[in-house]
Amino acid sequence: MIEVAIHTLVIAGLIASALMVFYFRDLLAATLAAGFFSFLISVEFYILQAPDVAISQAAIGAGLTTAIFIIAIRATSRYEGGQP
Amino acid sequence: MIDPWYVAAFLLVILVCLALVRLFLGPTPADRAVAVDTVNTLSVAVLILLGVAYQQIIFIDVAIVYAVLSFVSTLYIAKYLGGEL
Amino acid sequence: MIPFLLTFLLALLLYLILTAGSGSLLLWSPQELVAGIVLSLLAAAVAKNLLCRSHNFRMANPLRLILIPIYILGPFLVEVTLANLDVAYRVITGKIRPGIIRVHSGLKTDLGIFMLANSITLTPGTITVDIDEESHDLFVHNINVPEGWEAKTEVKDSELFSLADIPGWIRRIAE
Amino acid sequence: MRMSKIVRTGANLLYPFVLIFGLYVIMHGHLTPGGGFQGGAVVATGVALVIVAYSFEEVTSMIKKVGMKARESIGLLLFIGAGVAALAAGAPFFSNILANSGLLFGQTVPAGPNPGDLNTAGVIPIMNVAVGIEVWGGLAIIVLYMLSSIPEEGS
Amino acid sequence: MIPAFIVENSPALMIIVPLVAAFLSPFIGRISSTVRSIWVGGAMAVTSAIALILALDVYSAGTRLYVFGASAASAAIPPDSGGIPIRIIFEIDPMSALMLVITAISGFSIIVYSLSSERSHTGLESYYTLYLLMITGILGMVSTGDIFNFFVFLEILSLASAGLIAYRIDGGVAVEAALKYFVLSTIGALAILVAIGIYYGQYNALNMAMIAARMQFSVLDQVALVLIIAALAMKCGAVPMHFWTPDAYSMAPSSITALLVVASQASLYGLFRTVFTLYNVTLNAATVGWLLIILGVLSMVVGVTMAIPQKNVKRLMAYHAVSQTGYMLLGVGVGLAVLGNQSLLDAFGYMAMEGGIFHIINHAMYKGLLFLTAGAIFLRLGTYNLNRMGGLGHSMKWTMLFFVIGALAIAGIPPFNGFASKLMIYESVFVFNPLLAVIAMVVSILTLASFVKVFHSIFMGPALPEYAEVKEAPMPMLAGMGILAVVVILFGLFPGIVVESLIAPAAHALVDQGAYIGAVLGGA
Amino acid sequence: MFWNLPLIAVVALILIALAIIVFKKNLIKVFLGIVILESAVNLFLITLGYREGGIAPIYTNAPQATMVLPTPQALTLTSIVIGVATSALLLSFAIVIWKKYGSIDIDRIRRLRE
Amino acid sequence: MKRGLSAVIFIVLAAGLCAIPAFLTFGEPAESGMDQYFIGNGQAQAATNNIVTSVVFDYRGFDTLGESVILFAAVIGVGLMFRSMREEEEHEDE
Amino acid sequence: MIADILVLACLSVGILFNTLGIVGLLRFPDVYTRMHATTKMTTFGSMFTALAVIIFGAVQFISTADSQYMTLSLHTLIAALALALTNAVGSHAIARGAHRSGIKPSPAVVDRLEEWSP
Amino acid sequence: MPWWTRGPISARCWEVHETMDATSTLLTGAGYWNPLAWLLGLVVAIILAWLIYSMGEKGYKPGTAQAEPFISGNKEPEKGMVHVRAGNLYWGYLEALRGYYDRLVPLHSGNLHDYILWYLGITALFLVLVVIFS
Repeated sequence: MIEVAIHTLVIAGLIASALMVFYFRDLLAATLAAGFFSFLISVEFYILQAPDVAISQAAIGAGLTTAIFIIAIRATSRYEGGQP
Repeated sequence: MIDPWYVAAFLLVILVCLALVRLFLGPTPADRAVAVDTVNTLSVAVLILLGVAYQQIIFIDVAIVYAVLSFVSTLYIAKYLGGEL
Repeated sequence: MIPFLLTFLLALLLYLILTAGSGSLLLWSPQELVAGIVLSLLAAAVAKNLLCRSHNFRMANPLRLILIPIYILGPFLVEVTLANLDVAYRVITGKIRPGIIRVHSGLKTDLGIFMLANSITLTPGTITVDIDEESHDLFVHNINVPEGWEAKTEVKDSELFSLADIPGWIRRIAE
Repeated sequence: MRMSKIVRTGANLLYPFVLIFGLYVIMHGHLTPGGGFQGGAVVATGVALVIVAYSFEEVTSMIKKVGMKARESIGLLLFIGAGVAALAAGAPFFSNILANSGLLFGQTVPAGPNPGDLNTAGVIPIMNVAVGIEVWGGLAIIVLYMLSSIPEEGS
Repeated sequence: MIPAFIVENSPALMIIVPLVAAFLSPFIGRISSTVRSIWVGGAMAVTSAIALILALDVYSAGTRLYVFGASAASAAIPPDSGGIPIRIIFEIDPMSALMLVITAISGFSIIVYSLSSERSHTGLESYYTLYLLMITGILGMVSTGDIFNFFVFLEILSLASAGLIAYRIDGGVAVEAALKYFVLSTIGALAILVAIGIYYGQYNALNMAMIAARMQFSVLDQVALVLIIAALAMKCGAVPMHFWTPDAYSMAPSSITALLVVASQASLYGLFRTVFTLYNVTLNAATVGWLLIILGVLSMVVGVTMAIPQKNVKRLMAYHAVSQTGYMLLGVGVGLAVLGNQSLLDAFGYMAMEGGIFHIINHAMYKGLLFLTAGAIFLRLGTYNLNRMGGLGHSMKWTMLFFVIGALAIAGIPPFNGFASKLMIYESVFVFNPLLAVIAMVVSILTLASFVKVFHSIFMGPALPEYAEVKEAPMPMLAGMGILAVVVILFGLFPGIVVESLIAPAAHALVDQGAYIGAVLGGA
Repeated sequence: MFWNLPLIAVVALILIALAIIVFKKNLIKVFLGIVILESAVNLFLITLGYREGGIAPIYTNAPQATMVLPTPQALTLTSIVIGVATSALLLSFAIVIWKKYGSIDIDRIRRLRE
Repeated sequence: MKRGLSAVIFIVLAAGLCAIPAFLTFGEPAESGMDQYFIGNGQAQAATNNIVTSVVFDYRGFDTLGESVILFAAVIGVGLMFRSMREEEEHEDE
Repeated sequence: MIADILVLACLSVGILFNTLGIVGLLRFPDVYTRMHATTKMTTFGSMFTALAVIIFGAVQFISTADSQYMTLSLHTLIAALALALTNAVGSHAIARGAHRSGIKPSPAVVDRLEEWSP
Repeated sequence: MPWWTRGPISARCWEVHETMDATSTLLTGAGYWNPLAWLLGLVVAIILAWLIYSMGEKGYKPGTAQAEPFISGNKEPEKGMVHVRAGNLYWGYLEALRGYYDRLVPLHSGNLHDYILWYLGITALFLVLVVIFS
């Protein structure tokens, strides 16, 4: 039962962070929310007994995707639609 | 008897969800970065606890990867915030 | 050559810790040992320039290496516990008096300043915000600046810690 | 610009650790969670750690793009070579010819629960290593390329 | 004559050779550009040869299976797995073989062409690498019998082609085109992945034959069908999802555009494979058939009408590519619409499908030829703008000849191959529904009109003073175009042989789901 | 019924991601949407392979129970690599477009039309 | 107009995708013959303890080759975007 | 039995500190003070949960002599050490970045860093 | 029997079609198409045309005033100006179908969102149609 509760919470967090990506106008914040999303989905994979995938997602989502997104934001612009 | 590992993991997941609030509210990106950093730390604890709860020793490797690699994205964010990237 | 050897040994140590318990008779099975040596050689070849960037092999002294766990388990743990109780108190009551102060430390080596900065970050209500790269002075954000410190331009590093002589330990390890 | 001395020293200390941990994950792909891709990603993230701690000029002198490209191609060639070796041995492409053969990585595994042995799985560890090398080079070079695109200061 | 080793392992070698060449070409390119040209051209020639050998084998000896990692198909279907193939199986039936032939011919002639057309650019080693990867992607897509493997090759193809579309940055415009293409194709590929997940969740199988054997056409299967059809129709550029096509085709280097045509045919192949092999009669054939027909008619009409006012010659040709795709969808859609009814199928269904499939190969040839001539003109003039061209017939006679061959073929003028396939489509579709045939003919006339315009404004008229020093295109480019032109003429002169030997087996293989399943699972 | 929650979450995530892709004007935001879409599809695949009370498909000394299905995990690994390759290429496109156009607003990246 | 249309599209897509949770059950795969084979025989055939690895590299090794090739293609593509070009090479047709 | 109590105690302490850290994260007024709460307390709390696992593993190892429990303890130890190191460095980096990006410590009695210019 | 055991390719490539009509007739449902026969007709037509051409006016001499263009006594315009550029072709056609084009061309707006929406919309439409009709 308590596993179900953990599951539910993680899924709620997933949906909330996805909505945050939708909501934020600051791209850096959106990227952070996407990073958060990556962490949570990695935990979800972990709970669903897929440690291989969880490692992949952790390494890729937590480490590299965020990094290259931030580099891209640095190379372009930070705010959606120019300066805030 | 409820497994204490599960209970601990559950409580930590609740804390993760609370950190989400700071991620949402945080007025500056630095606040959000702090929230994400906190979540990284908590996630490692959650992963370790769940690994023990599942009685799967090999799951701890995931936690190590997580502990080491989430640091890198934190550094990228910090470097960008400091205008050094 | 020395950097290569040092990195190799460190990597091998880590690998052996990671794979401990693979053999039944010894702690490690022979193929794990072979793989560990090969992989450590590879890692050493790649990372040798980074680990010993300063070409300062003071840390190769085993005595200093033994001091590190003693330091972590002894004074550092005490300080961490105290600091956490302190911050817990402040979280609950909300009494804060933050400020950024400049801390002077006589440390010269990179590792020394690294350890000091991390100790400061993890211990007494303080976070290292920045570092003066020439003089190795730290700028420390203090959650509760004691009365009178805001007037001082510089604070001695040992004044930050209440119980143990953390900077002394670090000096003993890294200098 | 480079980050502060503390971060640089931390990166120096962590880099060998990340490296050996990634290699551990690669090597133990057939026993524990992980494998070539995951370990390669861990190692590449270690490279990204060094990249973020130092300035771009320092990084380009430390990490050569050509070396990373070579790593990528060598990894892929090794991987496809492990498949072609099966062709040469008279089996179809991608056959696991070394498994249970008693040669390198050719030990048999007892059925059921057991902690596993490094010396098993035939060509799978070789493929793991190949993919690991490839991913190491590939992801690191992606970060390097992206970083080289950042405009100069003040523009 | 040919070692049995090569023939037996040709499906694997066909993938290995271009891959190895691609992995090595960045380093071989460091030696010298000549060595690189020889290396890449040789690799492509070998690949084409292997693909042709495989195709010949399939045409003469029937469907070929190749199991990766096990010596026989039976080893891939162990009894205790519930009869599900556990390994990746390449299944090359005549339809796949036809696509292999197309890819081999186009790929080889285009690489001969690009040996000189791209000479003045930087990043050539990446160009050739991605080119070979694209070829790999197409070959894998058309020959695989495993649906997830299909997805993987689709992604290889779309990544490589996105990189190549952006090859000439062109002040960012090419990158814009590549971006549009790639975003759309990523979303499409993810839709396909969802569909694969649905199949997997229901049938626990990834092998196409196995899925086909167990297909029930439940609601989930319908959702998966729609996801796959929409994604693949988008990727082959059917109206109203064709918007990326003119952008990508016009901004890519000409040689790549010619290959992109083949790539979109491969997507079309995937569409047909899904509809006919995965679903076949379980599907509500009339509905899906009519959907394909409507897509086809829309593609024909919108494509050709949008082509007429264009000023950029490659954009115009790209719209024609959309329009020609419509013919294929129309032909095969008519075949699909009468799928359940054997008498109608015999009466005109097979004919329509043969027309549509014949059009695939014809289109790949003549549209490739046309894009290559456009590239030759661009190489000499430095512009694609029709308004600034004129009088090139005086200086580029060979190019003009090839252009005329291509233009007449695409317009369906008798002795060329376009006419043969269009005739088959007209006749059979007329029996099915006269209105559709009339629309097809009108579209054909408009195509002719638009190519008359292109021909007139490029080659006719007096020699313009600004292009006084324009020379003929270099020899390798002419050779590349020449191969395609010869194929166009040969297919036009001997349509009966081609239809009998290449097209009809493909059409029958497509319809005959039982044979496809039986080849893998043994005795359907 | 309650246990179908992950699948419902997958649907919700796919829809949110599509909404981000369709309604947001900034290219980087769109790419974030694509990343989320990819993750959602991966989650879908993993969800398909889960068996209640199953353990990870790895033989260790741990007590053995039924194992979850390994194939979706293998597919997801491939799909994650494809995801990172895709996002790298897309981001490089965005950077080049920024350099040449001075904007990554989708409404302004439209030199190719008609 | 456009927003209304897109709302309709989203509703229809949502309805279509809701077929997934409606007809598939979480936690109980409808069939598992293939995977049961992997779990039962993967350890002996491929001599691996990690069944996922044996699927990734042995039974479906060809997919893994494709995956590596995709990464390679992405790297080449990124390099193509950031190469240093000659002046006259870039050419923008109006 | 004692071991169980010890494990439970460690877990409780860990969770208590983590909770306090999150409360601090939500409650404190500016970035730096929040960072005080999170860095110290979540690191400390996570260390304690890790310590619980380590104790559990060690006790099991001693009682059953099964080497996998030693692996558990060692891996957890490595994870905890990595956590401590990366957390300290990471929060320093964030603090530095925040200060460089112009976020002032809002209630502050003194700011020596502002006056110093390299 | 595998084909490579049966001799060289070139010999067998055609053996399947031995029985076929050598003139390569394409039978359609309503008739047939034989390009060789048509080509024969074309050759005959060309010969006829050449015959008619050769029976033309014998008094024509190039290079004299006879061959100069007659433009109502005006001076002949420069060569480059004579060429009708592509933009001017089919002006009437475009003008006649103006309403159609005014609707069609704006669809190609160059906006990625529109393109994605079209794709999703077609997916949704197909979903409705396939689910309803089956």
